[in-house]
Amino acid sequence: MNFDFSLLTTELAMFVLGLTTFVLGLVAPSASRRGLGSFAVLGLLLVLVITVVNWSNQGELLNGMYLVDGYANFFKMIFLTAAILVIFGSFRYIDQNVGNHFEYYSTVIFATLGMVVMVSAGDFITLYLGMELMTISFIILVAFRFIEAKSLEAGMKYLLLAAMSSAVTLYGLSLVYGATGTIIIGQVAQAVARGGADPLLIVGLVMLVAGLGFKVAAVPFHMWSPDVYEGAPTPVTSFLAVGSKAASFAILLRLFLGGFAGVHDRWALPVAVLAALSMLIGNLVAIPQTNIKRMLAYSSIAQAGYILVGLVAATEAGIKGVMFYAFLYVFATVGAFTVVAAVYNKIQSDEIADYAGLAQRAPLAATVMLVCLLSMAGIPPLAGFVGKFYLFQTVVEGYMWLVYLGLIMSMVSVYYYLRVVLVMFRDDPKDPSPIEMGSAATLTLFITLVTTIVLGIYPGPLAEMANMAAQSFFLH
Amino acid sequence: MNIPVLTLTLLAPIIAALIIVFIPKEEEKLCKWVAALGTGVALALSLYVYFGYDQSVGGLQWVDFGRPVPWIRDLGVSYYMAVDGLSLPMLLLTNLIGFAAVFASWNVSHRAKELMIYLLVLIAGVMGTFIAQDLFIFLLFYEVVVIPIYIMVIIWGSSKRVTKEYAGMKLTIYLLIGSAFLLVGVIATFVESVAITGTPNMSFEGLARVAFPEEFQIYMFGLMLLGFGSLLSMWPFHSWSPDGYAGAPTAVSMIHAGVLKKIGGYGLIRVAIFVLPLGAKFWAPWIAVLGVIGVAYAAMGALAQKDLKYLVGYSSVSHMGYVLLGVASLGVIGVNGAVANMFAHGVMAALFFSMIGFIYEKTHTRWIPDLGGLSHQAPRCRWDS
Amino acid sequence: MGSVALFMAVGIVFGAGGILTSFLIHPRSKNRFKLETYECGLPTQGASWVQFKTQYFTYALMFVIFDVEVIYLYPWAVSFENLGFAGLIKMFIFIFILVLGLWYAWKEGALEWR
Amino acid sequence: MATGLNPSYFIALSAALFAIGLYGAISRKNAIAVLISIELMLTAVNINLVAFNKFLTPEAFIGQIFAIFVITVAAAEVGLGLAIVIAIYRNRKSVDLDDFDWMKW
Amino acid sequence: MENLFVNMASGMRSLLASAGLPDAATDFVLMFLKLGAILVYILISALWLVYMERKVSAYMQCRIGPNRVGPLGLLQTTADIGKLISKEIIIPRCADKKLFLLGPILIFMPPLAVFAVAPFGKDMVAIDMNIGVYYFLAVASLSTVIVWMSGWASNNKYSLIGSMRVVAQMVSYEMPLILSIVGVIILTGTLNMSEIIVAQENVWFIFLQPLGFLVYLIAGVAETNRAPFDLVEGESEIICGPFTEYSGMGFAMFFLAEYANVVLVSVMATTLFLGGWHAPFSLTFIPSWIWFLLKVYGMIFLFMWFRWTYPRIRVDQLMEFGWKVLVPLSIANIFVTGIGKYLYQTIRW
Repeated sequence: MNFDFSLLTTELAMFVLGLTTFVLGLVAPSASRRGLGSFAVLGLLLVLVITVVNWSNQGELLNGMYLVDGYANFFKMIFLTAAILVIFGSFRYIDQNVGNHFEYYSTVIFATLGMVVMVSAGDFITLYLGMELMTISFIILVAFRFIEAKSLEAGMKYLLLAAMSSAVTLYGLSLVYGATGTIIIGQVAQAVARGGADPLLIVGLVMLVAGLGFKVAAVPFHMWSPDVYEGAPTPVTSFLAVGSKAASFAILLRLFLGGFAGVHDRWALPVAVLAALSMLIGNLVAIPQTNIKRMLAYSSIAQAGYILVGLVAATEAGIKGVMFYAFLYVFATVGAFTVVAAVYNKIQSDEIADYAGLAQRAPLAATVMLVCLLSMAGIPPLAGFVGKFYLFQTVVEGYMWLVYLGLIMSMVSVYYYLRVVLVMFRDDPKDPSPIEMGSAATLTLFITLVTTIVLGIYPGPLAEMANMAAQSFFLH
Repeated sequence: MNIPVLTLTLLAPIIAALIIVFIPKEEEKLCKWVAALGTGVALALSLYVYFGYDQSVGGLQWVDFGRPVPWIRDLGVSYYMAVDGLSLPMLLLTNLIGFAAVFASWNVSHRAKELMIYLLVLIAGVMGTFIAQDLFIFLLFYEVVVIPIYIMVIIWGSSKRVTKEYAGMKLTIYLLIGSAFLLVGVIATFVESVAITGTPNMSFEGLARVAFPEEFQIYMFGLMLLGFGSLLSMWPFHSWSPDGYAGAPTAVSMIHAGVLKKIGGYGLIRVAIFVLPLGAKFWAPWIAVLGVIGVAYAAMGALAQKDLKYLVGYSSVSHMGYVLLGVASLGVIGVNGAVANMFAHGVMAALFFSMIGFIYEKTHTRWIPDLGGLSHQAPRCRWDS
Repeated sequence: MGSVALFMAVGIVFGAGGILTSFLIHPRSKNRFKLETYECGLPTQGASWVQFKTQYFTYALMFVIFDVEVIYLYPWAVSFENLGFAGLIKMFIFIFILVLGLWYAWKEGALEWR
Repeated sequence: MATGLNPSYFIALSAALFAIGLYGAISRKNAIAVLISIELMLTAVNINLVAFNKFLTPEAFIGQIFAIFVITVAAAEVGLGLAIVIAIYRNRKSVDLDDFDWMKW
Repeated sequence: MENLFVNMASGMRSLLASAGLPDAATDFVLMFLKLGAILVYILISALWLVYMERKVSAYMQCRIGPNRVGPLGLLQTTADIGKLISKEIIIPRCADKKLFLLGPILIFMPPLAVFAVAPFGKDMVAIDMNIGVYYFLAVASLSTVIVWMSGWASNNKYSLIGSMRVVAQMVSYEMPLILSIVGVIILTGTLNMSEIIVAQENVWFIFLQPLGFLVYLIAGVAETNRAPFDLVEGESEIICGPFTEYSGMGFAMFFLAEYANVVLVSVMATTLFLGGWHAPFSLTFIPSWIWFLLKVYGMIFLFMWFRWTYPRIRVDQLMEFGWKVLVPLSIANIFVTGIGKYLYQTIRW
């Protein structure tokens, strides 16, 4: 058996890192556990470097059960970046609101590992394992503030709905296995091409769309996300919005484009409807929200709708669009949530009304919030605009109505984003004392700010990287 | 041309804004001076460009770096900054008004530092739209301007008939929804051009060379008309304009009425004439009709106003109707007229608004009946208009 | 595997038969006090179906988590000879993770009866 | 193996089980009951996997291996669920989903 | 003698075949006979074990024990059965009646089903299952659920406490039990009971796996809820725990099942560690099944010895001992066995 371990460098490194963090946490006296966060960040940075250096080392393991290609590497980079930013930006929040728990860091690492495994999955078992490693880690993380009833409740809801969606996904996978007789995605594609639309396969596809729709929080499978987003500790919310969503999209593409491209005509329209509903409902329901985390939750539902557009297209350009959007979405979301966390540290509130005068109390935070929100809305010259351009250009032919809906809804989204801006910038603060954020959070905010702007103005290199990665997608 | 003059012109206000970020907010005067310096440099450079432009040759000149610099390869976007007869007056206008706007807000003391930053970003954004010769870069700058305006309206705006929040939001949503249609049009045009030529190219020149089918052009031009039209406050998409002006602080009103609206006309001419001529031909009568309605309707609306700002706001809507008429002629003379009108109205409207600002500053009213006998108390105000 | 079902069925039938026989022959005397819940002869106090000490659940939890891992240990043990050194090391890593879990539970006090 | 069995029986069985589980998961209000319903759904999946394995790829144990993983992961999920239930119980003295009213459901 | 039962079975088979029954029917009838034999064996040994327990305990406590009914009190337990059958089954008013009755009906099923794979002697196994050990572990643990169900259905405080303890104790000692067997499986490479016994022809695994055996023994005692781990039933504190409310035949069923479980654990210990039906010191003139039974009863005697020697331990001691001592020990056993076997394999040491 020829098993090339060098392909698994990223995974193994992360695994070792996660275990080491855990063991260190077990061994270290509680006073010195504070350094674990920095250790985790440094380790993840190292892993990121390894991934990038190892970029060209690509291939398949075990007859296509595990795929290490540019597509997977690109997403790995996204996850690692997100994990680093999330941990780095939230030292103080974790210290103050969650407590000095070493499990937090190793669980984040394991959640990231789950995502990493997930995007590399070439067969259903690997897919499922990665997905569950991620989901289970996230359940723990969501319920992490276990002294806070809200967090527990969110954890319970997330657990139940995640388990249910896993079950539905699995049922779909089992039906696909029944219809095609294989669980390796590449072979599934061949079987689908040969066999066409078997009723069993179609039912399986419906289940898969529903199950993974839960994971990406697409309407009508979105009910969990506002509650969970609100209840979870803010850094976790941010990681959930970024990592879990991106990973689910990655695997959604892998399955539907890698496996079921042969029956594209059967699933394209339902997915398009799902995308349209997500954009519509997500944006409209976000308008009356008064809690910023809930608002961001609904907005992230809408973002899921935008990203789904790339799936509808089912082309290389669509994949590229999804990857590009996922990458920039990381920075926008993490930036916004880091601000939310930093502000919560000071004022102990997530209500939008309490953000009054933020522009004067913490100019950087307010600016980052502004830029990130507008990037999500797709206002040029921020990254979100380019992302939307890439995404929507893919469906101009055939789904023009989706383009209209998407762009108009994204302009509608400006309405509720601007309400936050309004509160932050117009009002004078009740308490004018400046909000201290800590150097790590400041640095994170700065990184997200700069990246969001730079990606919007000069997206060329990233686009080309995504392009290369997308090209590797269909090689299997 | 080794020195990228246009880029420098664009960067001057941005650099000034960055410098102001690091000035403590107590140093108001310093902020204002830096802003004035930034816009002053930009104005000087644009004058240099204006007089350096060889009118006998025409066409695109002052190309930065001598050629389009590839920017985003897979979208065919290039960093292509240049001016031609169309953008040159607009560039000059922008910097003129920008420079004036800084001084128009010289006496603002409420959060002056932030005001200057937004103002400079706004000026840079507007300037960018006029000198970008690439549709994508044009779009990048196109919407940069909306958000600073919104923030400036909600912070420094004044509430009379409608609240400043309402005015700001109305303005923003109108412009953004309009731009959504514009975006759809641009994306579809881009995709179609790739489908026809096989290579992505987003520069106006490149797109102009593509022979789009007529039906497609008509469709797309309709979308772009919606987008640019709402920015130009074309009837019936004009109602944000008087409210917005009334709510906005002086500097914003100046820039908005003076140059921002002109982006609509400018874009319409660029896209209409250069990229989608057949579509333009189809829509020209409609544009003309809408323009006439706008002229008449807004003029009558202006007659009924008692608030100075509303008066000027409606009059500017009316003026834009003339611009539309010029565009609709699709001829060289008509377009020349449109551009000339835009320049003239730009200067004039900016002057109007700045004057209203001064009057308001001194009298704390914009209500026309209250201002009886103004020419005696402030004789120099008579000279205007 | 039909035979296993047979064994199980007979096991149930045996139990049911025993109870049934007893039902047929046992004496019947109804008495209100006889049907009371037994509490050493004293009148019953309060409800019996009450919420319980959560420590019991903690043990159940530990069991659920550790027990399932055995699914992997047994097949490994069966094919130990064929797996060689790599199999040994991989499984030791697996068990090591299990031990980590136990260690963690120990440290967090989940094994203590509180 | 016994003759006369074909995959459709197993599919029907698992579909029924899955539907029951789904119904339970949606309609029940007790967190633990919902967990149990989800287990039912997973059982349906396992029936499917093992049955398909038997009929489609009898020489490779794909489905069975998959089923084993499903069982394991399901156990982990249930474990986590119970842990959260315990924590909530300590916090609130109730495991009824209707009582989770800090946020809109 | 050696092949007494085997010959009986094959004789029966040829008889049936000659009577013209189809193969499937023959198999079925034969299986039924084996089942009957096992059932009878369990019943008899339960009867005998109750008597043995009383006698053993009596001697250990310098008493005489049962001596009235029959010679040496041999018929005492038979009389007890008669008494239990004829006693009224009282269903308490507050109990959950269906579950309450279901408990004793189901309780005998798991042990009986596991006996199907027990190799009583050479070729004397009802179902020679290739995953026998797994099957044993899976089915045997079903009892926990049934006992818990009965205790809960009784709606009695003692029963509920007992039930909770059953679950806690059973699950805590299931872990070391399962892990202690892994060592044996590593050595044999099979889950088939007969093959495990064959593998012990030269050396019993108790010598290769002393640690495993020790852990198994302790966990086995705990699994059967016998003293010193009998705080599930703890007559003196919670009055038989889950079975408090059961009377007559209901109680008898639990009692029976418990002894069946004791036999079962001993059978497994014999199979896994004590060489099954292999004769020690080449004493093969005694039939294999007798050896097997001897070992089983030896084990049972050991259990009884424990019971009457050690005091009942506290619940916290019980749990901590299980998790903090037995589980790490059994994991260590796996490590040691794995390394040892690997070394043995590679360097032929």
